[in-house]
Amino acid sequence: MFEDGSIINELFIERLNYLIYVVLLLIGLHAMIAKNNLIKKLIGMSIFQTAIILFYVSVGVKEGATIPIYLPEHDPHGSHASHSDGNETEQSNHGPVVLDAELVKGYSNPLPHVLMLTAIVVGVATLGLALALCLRIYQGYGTIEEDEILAKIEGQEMGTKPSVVVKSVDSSKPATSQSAKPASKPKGSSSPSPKRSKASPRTKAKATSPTTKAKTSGAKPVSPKRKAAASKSTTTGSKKSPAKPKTAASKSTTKAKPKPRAKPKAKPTARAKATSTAKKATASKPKPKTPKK
Amino acid sequence: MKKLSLIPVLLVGALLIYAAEDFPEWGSPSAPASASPLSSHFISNTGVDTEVPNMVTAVLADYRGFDTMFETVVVFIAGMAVLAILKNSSGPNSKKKIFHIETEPDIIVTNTVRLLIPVIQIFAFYVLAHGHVSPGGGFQGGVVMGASFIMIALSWDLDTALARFPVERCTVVAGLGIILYGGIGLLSMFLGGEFLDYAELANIFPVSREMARYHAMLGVEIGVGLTVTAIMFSLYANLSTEGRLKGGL
Amino acid sequence: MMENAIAWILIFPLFGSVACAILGMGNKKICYPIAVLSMAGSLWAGIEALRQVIASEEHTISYIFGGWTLDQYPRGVGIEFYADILGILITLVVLGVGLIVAIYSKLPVQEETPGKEPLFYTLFLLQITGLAGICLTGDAFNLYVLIEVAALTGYGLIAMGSNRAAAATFNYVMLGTIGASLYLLGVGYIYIKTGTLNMIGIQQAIEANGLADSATMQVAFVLVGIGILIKMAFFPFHAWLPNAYCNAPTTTSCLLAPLVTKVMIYVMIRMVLSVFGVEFSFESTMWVDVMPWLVVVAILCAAIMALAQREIKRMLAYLIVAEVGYMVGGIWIYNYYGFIGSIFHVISDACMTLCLFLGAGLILRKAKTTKFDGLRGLFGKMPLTMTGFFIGGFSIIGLPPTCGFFSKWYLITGGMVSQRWEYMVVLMFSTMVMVVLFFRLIERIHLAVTESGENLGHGHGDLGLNAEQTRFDEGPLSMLIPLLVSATIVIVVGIYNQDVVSLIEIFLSDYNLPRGTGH
Amino acid sequence: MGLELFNTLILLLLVVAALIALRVKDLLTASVVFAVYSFLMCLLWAEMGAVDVAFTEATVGAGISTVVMIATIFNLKRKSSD
Repeated sequence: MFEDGSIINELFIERLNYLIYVVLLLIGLHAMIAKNNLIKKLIGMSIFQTAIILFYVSVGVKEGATIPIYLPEHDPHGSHASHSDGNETEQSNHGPVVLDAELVKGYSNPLPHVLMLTAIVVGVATLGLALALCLRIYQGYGTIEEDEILAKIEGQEMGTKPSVVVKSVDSSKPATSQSAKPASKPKGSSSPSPKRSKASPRTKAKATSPTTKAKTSGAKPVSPKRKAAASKSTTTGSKKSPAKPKTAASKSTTKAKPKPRAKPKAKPTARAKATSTAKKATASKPKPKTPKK
Repeated sequence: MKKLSLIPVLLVGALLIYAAEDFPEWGSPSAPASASPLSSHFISNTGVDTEVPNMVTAVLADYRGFDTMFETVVVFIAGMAVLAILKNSSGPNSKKKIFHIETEPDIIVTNTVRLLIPVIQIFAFYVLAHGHVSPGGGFQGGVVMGASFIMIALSWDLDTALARFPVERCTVVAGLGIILYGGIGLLSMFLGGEFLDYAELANIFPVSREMARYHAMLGVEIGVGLTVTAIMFSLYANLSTEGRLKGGL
Repeated sequence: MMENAIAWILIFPLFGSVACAILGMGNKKICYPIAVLSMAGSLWAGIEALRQVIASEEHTISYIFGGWTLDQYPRGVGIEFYADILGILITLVVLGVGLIVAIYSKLPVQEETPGKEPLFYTLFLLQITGLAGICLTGDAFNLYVLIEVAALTGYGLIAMGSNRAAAATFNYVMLGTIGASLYLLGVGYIYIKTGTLNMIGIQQAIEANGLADSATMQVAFVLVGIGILIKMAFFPFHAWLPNAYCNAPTTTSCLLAPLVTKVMIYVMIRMVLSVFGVEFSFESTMWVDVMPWLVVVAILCAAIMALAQREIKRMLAYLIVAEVGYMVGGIWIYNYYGFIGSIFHVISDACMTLCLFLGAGLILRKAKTTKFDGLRGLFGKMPLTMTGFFIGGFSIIGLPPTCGFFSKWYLITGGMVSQRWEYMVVLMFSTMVMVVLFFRLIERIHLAVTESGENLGHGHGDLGLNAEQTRFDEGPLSMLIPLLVSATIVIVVGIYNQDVVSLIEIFLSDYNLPRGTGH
Repeated sequence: MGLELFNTLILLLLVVAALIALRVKDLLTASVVFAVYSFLMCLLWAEMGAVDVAFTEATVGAGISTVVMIATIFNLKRKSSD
């Protein structure tokens, strides 16, 4: 139904709402995926949800129709003056009467409004819960920047062993930093590994992971050297700008490192992995710590 | 990395623009959504079925009342989940309070708020009760009432607000709201109709079937208002003090 | 009283959860019995509803909330619960798993989240309400609200654990919200073209005014599809699942792992069959050619990543992602047997995963770790738990007496008949991987050989563990019995698979799915 | 013509408010600008005839979520890296 050239005018003039709703949706979606700060991600989430609500409300709009509340002449209870005898004698005054098609056009469509009351409240409930999560994350990791949290998590998972052996990356790490490859379907995964690759291009070229695991098409496992740099930067406390952990680590190495930093050359054979896991097993067994939950 | 994430975003955008050219005319009464038997039934028959002038409240509380019950349950879940997450939560950074200023509440603020609170709460009741005729209803009224308690917490301190509305009572009031909502549904089920079929209440109340729906909707709105008030205040109390319910904003 | 059995399915857990929240304030001990009782009541109502569905002649129950019956009011004015055999079967699976996990949860909840029992059981029961509601609802927007109920309770249940769980849950919240909002947008696009929200109403509107080729409906199908794929952790969007389920408290992982992804597979089946219709979903969209190849990639990557795990729960999490690939593949090879396999696999996979996660919880409780290295000599220590655990394992592999074998059988039949060789090959490959996974575990536990091959004990099975370490030290009964019950269910469903399949065939009879070589 | 202009103006302001809320570095400013975004949205819906939704968005969307977000930010760091 479009002649040429009128698509632009159609989209920009008559239905600016639909275009603006798409723009807001994209802003929200991009913020949820790309923003580093957790609170910014939440603001992006709220913008994403309000954009969808804008779409629903603009579906229910009728040209020249009033709000979906009965005007006094259709009011089921009659004008309030005669409210007393309103409901006994239905017929005497204009009690509730079924409106014919002409009058229906006068009121805008109430159904999308009802649906959006629910969507707004669901949005606020999700926002409240996510803010509680931010508080817990801040308590646990002292930061609400996504990449600092990830560095801390890897630091904690690696730091649980007294003897720091550059444990070859087991795939649980790439699972957390699993980058969902942009398959033909748009990926929604906001997993942090894209951020990790943001940092790594500036550092040395990554060696492939020494584990025997075949390199999956999507997963970019982090090489031990990269791991050493990350753990060094975490142990010495990440600097103000975590974006460049490599340089930050070198600048901040002056502080005495608490853990002896043994960096045996990680031999990419299963044996290295076996010995490290065996050592890990012996290390973890004598201290029957409650399992890291 | 930011460029990398632009690809899926633009893919979704292209998808939505591709769909936009097939949308019906803007705001035309003949569009499928507006001309469907569903919405024309709501507009023409709300007066007859439920005698409620505000169609949105009628559809919200009666026609699609089951949706609204689960919406109230979602608010209840948000409150319980925040309580569950933050209760006796601890961690290396939780205890350091950066800027806890020990100042007693400001005179001007407290006196103006002392005058404002009753007005706000009366307005909240009005919004809740008058939801049938004017825009408003359970959610809006409940939030305004919750906001009045938050204002007490902001102007005095959280302990005075908690003295008036302790968090345990929040959970009980929220639960009572859902029990009131579900209870009306159950009552109408025991009287022979389906769940949430308010017309059956006419068997025990001396009103016509439509007026039974009218009054049942008011009862349901009160239930929603109770839950939303309690949960909004409990949400604020928990989030501003990391679950310790001391200090706060 | 029993003609609205469907409503009772949801009323029991809903009022049970509110009772838990309020009475739990008084004493914490009362929450466990309330939870078990309301789950039992809900299961009883579910069985009653199944009886009614089978008894009714066209095998469906249509229940409209608010009394807006179909004879006086147009369809869709009130919210309709439309329960056919598929919906009731999955609801019974949800309620059964919920009851078993409720009984199982007595000790783990007290130990892992002390002092939060009322809150835990409130969220637990509301999660069951949400999931059971998803399986029964016949209204597209009500499905969105119920998905949000299930999602929010899931976030709360997972995040109750450690700070690490909160970090994992934040990732889950982001992805879950994107998924649910895309589904909501899809429903909005359906509404703008068809004008109704009732699933049957949408189907009739699509057939009546031939919306199959309209751009908006195609985009609506893509949006709803992507939203559901994100919620079911299909491969490219699965990043949230391993962290969420491994850092969650034990009972939460036992509850969420078997149910959440399976219920979303049910939603996809409902969307493809009842809402958009077979012609729209398979003929007029190009998904039929793309999806099987995506499924191949999904199963391949998930199986390989499961192979690389060093911890039981992570390995099981990746197995779930692989099983999701199976079921989605079963749907998209567009074949009668594929659908039977997919639906039966939803049921059997829920039982298998429940069995495995209950076992993992017991292992974690007794051996203090679920890492592969800490498991040596567990057969001697806890024989019943390990047998229960490995019955679930054998069912995932697909050994005959268990239900996993029969559902994989139908999936493979569907693959062969519809000549989707790539789906067949990847099914075989992943079965081999699962064989390696579970027998490596058995070897690790039973034989006296470490990963690097050096011998621990002095020959023939002596594990070099002292007497104390191999003393019979079984888990507590309140956790062991649910595990053994779920293991027997896995076997019983396997033995009586013909009855389950005949029920599924009654459901599939009124959708004309190709039995031969498909398109 | 007045309504059309009003409508378009509000829509453009919405996009500007959304971009500012996401780009500004200080979280407190971000949540206040987000409150502005919600109130603009409420204004737009009121103009489009959805009064109930506008009322809810004003109270629930702009009111409570902003208060709760600011309450949380006071417990976190206020500086955001991006």
